[in-house]
Amino acid sequence: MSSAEVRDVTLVEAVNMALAWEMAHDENVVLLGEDIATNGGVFRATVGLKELFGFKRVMDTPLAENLIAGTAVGMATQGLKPVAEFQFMGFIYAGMEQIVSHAARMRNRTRGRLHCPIVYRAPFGGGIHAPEHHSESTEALFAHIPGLRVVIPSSPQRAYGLLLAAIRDPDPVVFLEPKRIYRAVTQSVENNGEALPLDTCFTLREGDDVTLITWGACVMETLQAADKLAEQGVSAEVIDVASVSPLDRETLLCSVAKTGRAVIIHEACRNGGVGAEIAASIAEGAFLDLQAPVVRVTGYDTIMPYYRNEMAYLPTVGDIVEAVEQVIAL
Amino acid sequence: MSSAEVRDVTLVEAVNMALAWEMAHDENVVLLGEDIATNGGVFRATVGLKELFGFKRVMDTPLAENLIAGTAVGMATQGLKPVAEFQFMGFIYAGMEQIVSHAARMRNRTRGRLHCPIVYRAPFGGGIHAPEHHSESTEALFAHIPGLRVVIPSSPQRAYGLLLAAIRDPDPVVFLEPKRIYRAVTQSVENNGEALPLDTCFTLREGDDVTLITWGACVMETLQAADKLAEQGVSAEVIDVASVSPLDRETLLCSVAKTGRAVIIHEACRNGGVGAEIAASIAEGAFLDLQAPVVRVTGYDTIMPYYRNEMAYLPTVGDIVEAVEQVIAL
Amino acid sequence: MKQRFEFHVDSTRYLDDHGKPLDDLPAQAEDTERTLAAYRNMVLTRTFDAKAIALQRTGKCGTYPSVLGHEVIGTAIGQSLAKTDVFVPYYRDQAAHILRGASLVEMLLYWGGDERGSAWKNCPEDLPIAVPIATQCCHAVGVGSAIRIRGEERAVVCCVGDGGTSKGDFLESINLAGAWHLPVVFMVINNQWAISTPRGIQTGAETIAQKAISAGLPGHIVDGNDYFSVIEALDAALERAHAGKGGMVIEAVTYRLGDHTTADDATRYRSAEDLKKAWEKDGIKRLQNYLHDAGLWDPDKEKALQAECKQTVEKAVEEYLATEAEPPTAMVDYLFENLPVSLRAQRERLAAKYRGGE
Amino acid sequence: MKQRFEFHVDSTRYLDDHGKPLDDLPAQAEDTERTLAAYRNMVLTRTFDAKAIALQRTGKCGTYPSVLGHEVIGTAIGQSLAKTDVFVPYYRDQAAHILRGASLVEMLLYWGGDERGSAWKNCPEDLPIAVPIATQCCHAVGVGSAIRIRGEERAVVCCVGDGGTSKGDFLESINLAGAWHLPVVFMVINNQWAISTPRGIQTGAETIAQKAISAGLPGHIVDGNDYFSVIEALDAALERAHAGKGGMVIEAVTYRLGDHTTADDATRYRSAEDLKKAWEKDGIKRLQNYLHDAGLWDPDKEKALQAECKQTVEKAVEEYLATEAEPPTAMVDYLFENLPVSLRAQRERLAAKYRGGE
Ligand SMILES: Cc1ncc(C[n+]2csc(CCOP(=O)(O)OP(=O)(O)O)c2C)c(N)n1
Ligand SMILES: Cc1ncc(C[n+]2csc(CCOP(=O)(O)OP(=O)(O)O)c2C)c(N)n1
Ligand SMILES: [Mg+2]
Ligand SMILES: [Mg+2]
Repeated sequence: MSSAEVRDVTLVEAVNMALAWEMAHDENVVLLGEDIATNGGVFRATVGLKELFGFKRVMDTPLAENLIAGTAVGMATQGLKPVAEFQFMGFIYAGMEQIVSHAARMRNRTRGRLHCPIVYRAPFGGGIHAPEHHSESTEALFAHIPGLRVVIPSSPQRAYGLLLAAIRDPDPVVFLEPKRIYRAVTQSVENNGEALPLDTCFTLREGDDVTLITWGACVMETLQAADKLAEQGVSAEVIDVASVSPLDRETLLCSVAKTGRAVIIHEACRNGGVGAEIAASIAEGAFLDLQAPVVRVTGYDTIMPYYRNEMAYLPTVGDIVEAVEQVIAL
Repeated sequence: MSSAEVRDVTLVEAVNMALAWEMAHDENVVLLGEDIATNGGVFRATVGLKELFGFKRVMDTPLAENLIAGTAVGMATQGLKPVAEFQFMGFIYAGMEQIVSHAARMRNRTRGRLHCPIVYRAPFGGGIHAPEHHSESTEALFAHIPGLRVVIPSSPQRAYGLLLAAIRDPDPVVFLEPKRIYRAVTQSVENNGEALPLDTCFTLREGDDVTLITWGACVMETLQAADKLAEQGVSAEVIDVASVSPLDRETLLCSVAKTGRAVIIHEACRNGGVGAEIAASIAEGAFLDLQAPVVRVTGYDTIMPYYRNEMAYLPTVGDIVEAVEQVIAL
Repeated sequence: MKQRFEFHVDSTRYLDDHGKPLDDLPAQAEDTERTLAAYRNMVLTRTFDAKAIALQRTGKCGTYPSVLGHEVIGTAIGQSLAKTDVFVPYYRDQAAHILRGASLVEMLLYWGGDERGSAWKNCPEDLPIAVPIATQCCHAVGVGSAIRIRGEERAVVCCVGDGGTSKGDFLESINLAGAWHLPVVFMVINNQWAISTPRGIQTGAETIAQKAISAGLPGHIVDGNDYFSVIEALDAALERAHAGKGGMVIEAVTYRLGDHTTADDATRYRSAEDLKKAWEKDGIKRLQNYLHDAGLWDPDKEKALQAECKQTVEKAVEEYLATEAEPPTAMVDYLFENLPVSLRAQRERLAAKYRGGE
Repeated sequence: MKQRFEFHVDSTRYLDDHGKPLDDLPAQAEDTERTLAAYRNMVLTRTFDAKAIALQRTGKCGTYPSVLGHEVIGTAIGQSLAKTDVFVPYYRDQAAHILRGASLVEMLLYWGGDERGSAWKNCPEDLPIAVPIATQCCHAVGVGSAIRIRGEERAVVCCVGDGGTSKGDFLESINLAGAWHLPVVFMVINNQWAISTPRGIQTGAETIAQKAISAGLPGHIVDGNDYFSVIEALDAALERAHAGKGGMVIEAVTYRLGDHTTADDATRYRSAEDLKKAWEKDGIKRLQNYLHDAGLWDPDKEKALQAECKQTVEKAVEEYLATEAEPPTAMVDYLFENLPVSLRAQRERLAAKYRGGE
């Protein structure tokens, strides 16, 4: 693995690359989860790592998410940097008590004596025609918990750089991987071990008329909507929030100060989603700049339907364009 | 127990009254939880009920919140109406998977064949000088879950009427009891089995200059702030949201249409709290009415400190007055 | 001063790999009608299974978990449960569902991505499939509690995989069944794998049945490919439960003959050899041999049964494929008993957007 | 064909209720220095405990869980653990903390509502108290995993109450310890109560130690008021663990002699009679009697020890009471290693609001 290697990779391959890099450079990095070793993960995110680093550092666990979450806490107090995989975000709930009550609190509780440099990885979001509970996007639950970072990459490059940052971060990170775009595109990624900053939004496209704020798989539809809007003569700034908590409000407010309009797009249901916090922050912090209300384009406030109707749940390019037309009209 | 009985009771006594009433009138209502039978609950909310209704309907469980949450689901599918107690909200997380993935979904999953008329009760909030994890107010986590109702009483009368409504509701309700005001005041409550509506805000005081929106124990400080503001000539409308999900946006928007200003007060940390959803909804729905940004007075985005510093975490009357002065100045 | 507390679990097996009795058969073997019905259900289940996989491969069904290797166990469950009992399945219980009355069409709808697949008109009290592993165990003890509270003579069978026995839900639930003396029979289907994770990684325990000891419940092991040992154990466990004598844990040992689901490729993590050996223990072939030897079965009967099963499955597939998707508004219509005001606008938006299909 | 799998757990006891040997004592009894040190620690713990309760009653400490009845167990834990081992406590392990090096002042700060009470400079690798019941069991196996990964000869003792053994965390964790062969000794402190819930409601199992069988671990029962049986079992378990032979579950049977915490009133749910009987088994008095009979103790020594303990505790209380609260800004300063930008304004607000104290 040379530091100059550049590869065209998908998002999930970039995850694998980042894990391999960091494991090679820091022996404290260990992986645990269901089916991650011999099978390489149900999405192949950890494929080949057991062969490179052995069963001691790539651990297939018994089937118990609470145990996975809590074992990682114990490991972390001993100076390991565990990267724990939840097979799907829909199965993270059994691990909530350990994540909320321990991973997020160990540093504070011990006044810095012990801390939890854990990454909790989980594929999230819908649109892959999977059974019930395989389509969750409940990032808002974790974003509300002080002491956690919640990071969501939306491209191979950001997956690589943000995962490296997450592993190196001395505090727990919930790292959610948009599985709908795990293999949607390839991007050339330089395998150089360079991390990207956490706590920072990424401005993917600059524009003057409206700020489109999104993260995860919806970045795809949002960029497509921006293209359509450009055809209509509307110049949209597109921001990938990436770190949904702690939130980089500065970048968002600066953008809205320029455009005067904001549309937030996310796949999670609307009520109490991360979009609510962003909308509230903008409405408060950019009150005098806003020329139209901040509008949210989101999933419905219901359970993601099984696959025959799941596309009807997800926000579409058309929904985004329509919302922008609505705020532009004001 | 006669239907005409009127008693001066505290909030926690009103909870007990409502449970007793409904158990006497509906044999499908059963209680389960830790220490609720012989001991009558650590806050005495279920005291005397085992004596009235027997161990078959008032069940001390083994110490396992996941089990409590999931057993209630199974009971509900058989037509029982379980009221399950979590001893403190800080211990509800182990029950998250059952609440989120099953109680909230059973009706939808079976297309109405089975459903979950469960009430998950938990004392919540800080300020009682208890150890770590005894001061949680993470109502936002449940408010974000489609299929759940989240109801929070803030007076003895509302505790009585809303708990009756919650038990009778055919769908799962997370019923959070503000333990800081469990015994703060007494109110005369008529033990007549009359429920109050869910999904409805309660306007506690009418006013013209600003809308103060709150729930739970903060209702106390908010009413005190409204008194102070009245002395300063500011007329504040005070709304107890009570059902934080599904949210009664109409009442909130109507009030803001009148006052042009809103301050939201809650004890939970700010980032991603229910206040964010309310602020976002008002900023969107009352955009043209707003004369000032919607401001939130909340706990800090951190872990509730142990008791020596817990009062420094909680929103104070002064904080609320200051926030109102700020929005009035605009 | 020392004191010793002793515990044990037994295992039983009646038929060898070729269907030859190893021992005196249990009383259940005398009921040839029931045994023949069991065999027919196993063949129907396997026929259905092959078709469902084929549908998935051609894009006509979603991810589907093959029941190959579980047919004997599911069939015995379906037979031993009384109509008024409650079945709490996991996701690989097709053989039992058929006997309980969940239709083949409903099963296809479920895996085909349609919520109506759990509407089960014929077994309205059975719990739907719980996808999050082992969570159904808590439901089972909840149902058992309701039965106990009401003093009914009913019982519950709850299925869970070997993987599922590592999760707190299973362990907490068997503990409650023991503490509250609940009429719940836990059927652990130990098929040696949890996706790619072999049984040996789930636990250091020699058997899974011994987990019952932690709950003060009896535990028992059966050969999951031996119809007689499974049905005998289940009949006995349910008799105990119906008589108010409490629950138990049965470990049925088998082998997952297929991939974990159609999304999995088991050749990545297990050997062709192991699989071949497991096929030699196949419980359907074994029962067929037994019936043959007993003069109860012949190639003509087999041919007729195969044809009949094929036809039954084809008919169900036709009906499934002809079933139109629900309107998208269904996604909000079953969330609460009554649509909350806050969802009305969203429902209207959905209705408008998909009027005539977008 | 039947096969039987057999399991057992043993219980040991050496001293009767009055401190008279019932049997040959274990080798540990020959180490009189260690035994005397144990006795002293028990008395110090009980002295501390009484004072902490008094402080709470007078408003100078928060809710506090009395250690009465646990002193023998905690002391044996503290003695048997090596300095380089890791202790994973629950909230009633005062006797062990003292030996590990968490100071009395720190303990008072903790229960007095000050996070610095877990800063433990002298035992920096020990885990802090985990308030959510049984959750620490998962941490213990995490620590054990780290030890195994690094190939170290260290071990972990993890405490949990009888109530805690019903929660998935305990059951999942012992299973992992068995599956991964981890050097973790689970010490179940069965004091018969979980707040108001008696042991009999937690589980239908005859013993708690038998839960070990579900995980393929050895289980053992000791009399928690008999210093020799506890220390022997712990020494042996830790020797096994250090030698890479894996973990085990020890059930130490005792009785919670106090209220659950100062917020509880145990007379509501248990009889004075039971409590009186339990006092007759008190492990401190028992060891005192033993030492006396062995000519190792006398009333003068007792008097001197009591005075010394009182003084030690008084000194700690003084220091505790003189410790000023942290500034409110501390609530954000330890959340992350570096204060996130998004919290800066909140920190400034806190600093401004409480400058000079509001
Ligand atoms: C809580 C949870 N975690 C993970 C998964 C993903 N998953 C689905 S099936 C499975 C393996 C289950 O194995 P086992 O219980 O042995 O049943 P089997 O599939 O072998 O019949 C896993 C890990 C899940 N559905 N639920
Ligand atoms: C997950 C969780 N649920 C409930 C509580 C409240 N609670 C504190 S101590 C306790 C009883 C614990 O009993 P046991 O484990 O036997 O320990 P003991 O107090 O007897 O030492 C309970 C229910 C808690 N702290 N954590
Ligand atoms: Mg399996
Ligand atoms: Mg106890």
